[in-house]
Amino acid sequence: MRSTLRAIFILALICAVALLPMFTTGYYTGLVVKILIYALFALSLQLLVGCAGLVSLGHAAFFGIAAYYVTLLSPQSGPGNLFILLPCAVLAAMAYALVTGALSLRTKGIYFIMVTLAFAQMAYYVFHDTAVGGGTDGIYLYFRPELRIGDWVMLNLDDQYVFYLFTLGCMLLTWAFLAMLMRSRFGAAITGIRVNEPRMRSAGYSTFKYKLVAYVVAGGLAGVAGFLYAAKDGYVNPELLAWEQSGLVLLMVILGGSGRLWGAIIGAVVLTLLQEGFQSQALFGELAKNWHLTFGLAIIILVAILPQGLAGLPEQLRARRHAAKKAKPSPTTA
Amino acid sequence: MKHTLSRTALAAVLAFSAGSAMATVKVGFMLPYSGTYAALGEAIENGFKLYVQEQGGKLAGQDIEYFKVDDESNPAKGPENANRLIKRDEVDILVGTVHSGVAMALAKAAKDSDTTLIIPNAGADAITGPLCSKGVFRSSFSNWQPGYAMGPVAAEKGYKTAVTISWNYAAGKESTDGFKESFEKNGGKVIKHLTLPFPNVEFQPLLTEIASLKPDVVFTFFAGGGAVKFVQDYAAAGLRDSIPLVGSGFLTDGTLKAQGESAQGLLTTLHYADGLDTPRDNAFREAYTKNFPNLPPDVYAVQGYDAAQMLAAGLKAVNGDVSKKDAMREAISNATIDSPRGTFTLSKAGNPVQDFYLREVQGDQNKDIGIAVKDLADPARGCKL
Amino acid sequence: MTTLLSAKNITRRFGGLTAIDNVSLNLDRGTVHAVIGTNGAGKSTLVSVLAGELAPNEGSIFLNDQDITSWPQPRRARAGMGRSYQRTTIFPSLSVHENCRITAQARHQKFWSWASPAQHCALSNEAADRALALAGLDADGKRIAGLLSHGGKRQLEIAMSLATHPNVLLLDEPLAGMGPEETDRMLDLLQSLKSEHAILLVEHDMDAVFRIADVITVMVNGAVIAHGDPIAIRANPDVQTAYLGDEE
Amino acid sequence: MDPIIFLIQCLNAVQYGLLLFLVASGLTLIFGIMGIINLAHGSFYMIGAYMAFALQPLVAQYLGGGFVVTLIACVLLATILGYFLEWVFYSYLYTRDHLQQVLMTYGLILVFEELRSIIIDNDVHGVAAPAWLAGSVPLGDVMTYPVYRLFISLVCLLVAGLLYWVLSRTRLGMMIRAGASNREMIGSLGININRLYRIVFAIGVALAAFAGAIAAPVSSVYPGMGNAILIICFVVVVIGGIGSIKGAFLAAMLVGFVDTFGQIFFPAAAGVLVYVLMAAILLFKPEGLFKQG
Repeated sequence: MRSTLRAIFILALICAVALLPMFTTGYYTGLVVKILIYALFALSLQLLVGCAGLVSLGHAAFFGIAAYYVTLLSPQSGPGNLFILLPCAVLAAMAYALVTGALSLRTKGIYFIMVTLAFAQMAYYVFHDTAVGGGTDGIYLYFRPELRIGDWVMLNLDDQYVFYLFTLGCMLLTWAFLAMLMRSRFGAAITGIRVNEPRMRSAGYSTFKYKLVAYVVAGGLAGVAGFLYAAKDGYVNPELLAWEQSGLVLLMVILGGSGRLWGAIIGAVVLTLLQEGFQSQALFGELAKNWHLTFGLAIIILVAILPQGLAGLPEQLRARRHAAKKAKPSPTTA
Repeated sequence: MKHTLSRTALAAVLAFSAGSAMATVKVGFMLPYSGTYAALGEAIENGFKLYVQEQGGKLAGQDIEYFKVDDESNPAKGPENANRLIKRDEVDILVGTVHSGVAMALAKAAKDSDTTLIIPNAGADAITGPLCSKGVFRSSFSNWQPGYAMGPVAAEKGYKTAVTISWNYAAGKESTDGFKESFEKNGGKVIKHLTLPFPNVEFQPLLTEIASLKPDVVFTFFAGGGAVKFVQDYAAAGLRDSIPLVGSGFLTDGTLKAQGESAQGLLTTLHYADGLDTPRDNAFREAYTKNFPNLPPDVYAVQGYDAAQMLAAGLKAVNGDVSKKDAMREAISNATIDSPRGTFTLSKAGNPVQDFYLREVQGDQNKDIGIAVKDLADPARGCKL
Repeated sequence: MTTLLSAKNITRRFGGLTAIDNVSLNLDRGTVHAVIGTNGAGKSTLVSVLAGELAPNEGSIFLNDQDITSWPQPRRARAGMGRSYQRTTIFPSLSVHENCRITAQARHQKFWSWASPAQHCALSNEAADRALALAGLDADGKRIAGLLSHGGKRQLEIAMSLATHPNVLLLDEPLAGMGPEETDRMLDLLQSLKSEHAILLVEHDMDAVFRIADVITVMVNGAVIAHGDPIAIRANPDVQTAYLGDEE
Repeated sequence: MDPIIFLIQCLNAVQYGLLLFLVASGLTLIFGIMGIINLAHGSFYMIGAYMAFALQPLVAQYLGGGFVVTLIACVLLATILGYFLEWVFYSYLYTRDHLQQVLMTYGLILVFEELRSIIIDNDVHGVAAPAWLAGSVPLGDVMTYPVYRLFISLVCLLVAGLLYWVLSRTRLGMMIRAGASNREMIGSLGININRLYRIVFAIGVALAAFAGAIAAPVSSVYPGMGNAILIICFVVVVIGGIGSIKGAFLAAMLVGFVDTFGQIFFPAAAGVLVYVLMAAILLFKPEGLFKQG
């Protein structure tokens, strides 16, 4: 009974989000699209942090590489073809993930965090200093790609609502794919590797291969998010690959809750709204100008009080209630 | 009791309906209020508001309502900040910005949402080139212009070889390309172009390289805090006496107080200078110094002032009805602006056609010592208007 | 009795320290080969070298007469070598059955089949059930592994190794921290496994060793000082002085 | 490249390396001994630079002191700040895992960045070098080298020497080295851990702030200057081996030379070189060059 109730609730939520643009102005639709893209991006990192136990501080590299790839390759004169641009952008991100993953998965713990940061900074400086990506000013995507076979246009993303639904669809597909993946044998294996890698090696799993494939898949999904981000504003620049971006999406996964897949989505929603809220004069008046201060304090407090993140909150409360009940002797056993 | 209530309600309705004719014009400022260009953003806003104040607080009978967003000179936040003004505050006119990268994002957002945009500084050639549109105007210059104006001056002084140096971003590259084009047309040769990432100010390695290349002259493009540091380091490295330094006017505009002795005698070219001694300019400088005592009436204030004049010209033509976009833009495009720098008109791509003065730093002023190039128009390469 | 695993002249050094010094031993199907020795004698290092976690500096290892010295641990495991750890290493948040199913699945890996759910893999479910039955845990399939008693966890540890159908079992102190009846139950289990497997038993509990072991090797400071059946070992003078002390 | 230019570029590299060492040494000690990844360490460098800028007029007015007095004031204030911060914030981080430390100190960066913009402003400021150091030494016919940069290298070398002496010769140094090699062990040696942590943290902050203050006239003060040097310092700490001062010094010099000469020979790829260096070292020595303990 409980699971059907939950299914109905999720379906209702999806329909509500799908119909949202009818009721809001252009700005807030744009904000929701941004949230959906970051949710997809955070889901891709969740596959690494939550499922495989690999904490990467360089995940924005794949996000940025796909965004640059689609912008560099789409024609100046008209919209590119989605069938070609999306797979190629994702493949470009996966290629970089394969090369850097094969190297960085040789290290562990804090060194792994630092090596992923190093490889992301490498990609950042390639776009920041050289002319390939138009330097620090970035480059423009003049026309959003469209889904076209021959000259039959199935899906024209230029229409805001179509692009909105397309982004929502991509995010939901990614969530479903990851849920399926985690229930599969591959998912069971990387769960085992996260909990106890030596045990899995002694059982017969070549754990390096599993971790590398998980790293490449996560890179590819981050590439999808990067593609959508480039299509959203039609503008890409090196800051997409900066370490602050990797830090932000890692924050979304941890604050959302790395224990559950959908924790990443909650993290993306809450953090983007927090950022937006702290900046609006309406809510914070004069303090809005210094939103970094309130946002920074909020991060410190939230990470401190929510070790398992928002998704883990019900469990955390239940555990505390359970402990409290055990601590004080219940009156009945006099 | 009920009776009076209905009369006040009626009055309120009347005021409200009348108000729409009297509706305010919403102007969105997207300027840098933090970072290396903070002072420039402030000067532009002061210049704009000074002109509106001089017209009695109204342009063509319309009150002006201001919305402000700090773009932090960060291209990454360009589209987001632009949408905050366009979609959330739904401004009628956008005024911004200083940094070329951010200005390009702003121009694209304005073009996509068909909002009129007046650019008070950023000289990115693309804005009046491939990105040009009938709703985008500029009250300042294209990066190409000041650079191009210095070429003939340097050639005249007999310099044969030159090194150009600037930040590795659009404004730097286009300005030094402009100089290279005119300098080489007049027989000179640019032997090397040195760059460093924006807003890095670690000039030491590059100054060392300039000394080893020993060119006849060094042309540079820096502005704001970067310009202050570069001129000081150039002097500290002892290059000022051995290798003459020239640049576009932004090297010394609004920064002379901070640069002090190290900037004396520097030659720059710009569409504005101190000591023009025309009645229009003196009136502007007097009004500006009265309202903003400790701020110099520099080129940024003039550009902000002229942006307001362009808007006023547009609004007069449609007597304040902002919704008639095409008519307003037509009027702005054809307007002749009586600017403190001297009257100028707009090219079809929306860029000022104006004189460029040669200036020399004397004390804390960029003294005008003659016209470098008369009525220089931007070639607007790539604009299909 | 066929020799399943044989190690020849194994030496392993850590910087200056020689942890294992020229050790050779064979594991035959149907026998329990116990390795005893004081702390720091190199017993656990030997298990790690045999299992493939540590590469030997010298010497070679053969599995069914095939040289596997250069094989990484996962490949040796898939070739039929199971291992259990001194410290309990199970997946506490998963159920007892799932613990065994994950290790069982190591032998039926379909790397790229991402669509079919893991539960539907009949082979690994059967292997898990069989292993749980062998270890006497078939009643606790649904329970969360983390909530088992210490003895229960040690049994699950063995079950997880059994689920991979090994024919060689390397057990590192399976009886550590167990009460008397749990020890008896574990020894009965080992006894029942003897017929199908070659078992290496590293243990401190002397009574248990002498009750179950068919052949014993005694190690001191990384070297083998005695090898033979239990009676000979008990009577061996240098074993007594070096290890048992004057227990007489 | 003629020899004089080469000499000048070497001086530039050494000066940049020494600055990096001062900031990285604090970072590696804090991480090695207290096991805390402190992303906010770059902010202490920024705080030092802004203190040098803000205190200069005040010191001149009240204490009548010049540049050196300002420097000393900056170091003292930074030590107090470090002591206070460890007590009120960092001491709560010991029980947290690396991931939460990374995120909480990430939040702290935003707080420091904004406090700086509230207390001072968002503009870029120059800090005047003292008059007696403002000249430049002629090298060859055209070239000159600013005296102030030599002063920085000299002073930083002195501070590095002082740090090395404290670590190798004094009792406090012995405790710190012990802590760096084996954190659990120092508890059993009867050392008051909390006091040791607080002192180590205060030293770390003071070193970073001093580096910021002394470099201010050369680097000038601008928003976000802390973040740029933070990443490079992590590279130095990881290359040198976490917890190792010797490793941090060698790595800082290595990065200084690679970065300076990289800008000359491969200007387009300058930014990437440092990270190629780090990735290469980590792949062959996954624990850095001089991993402690």
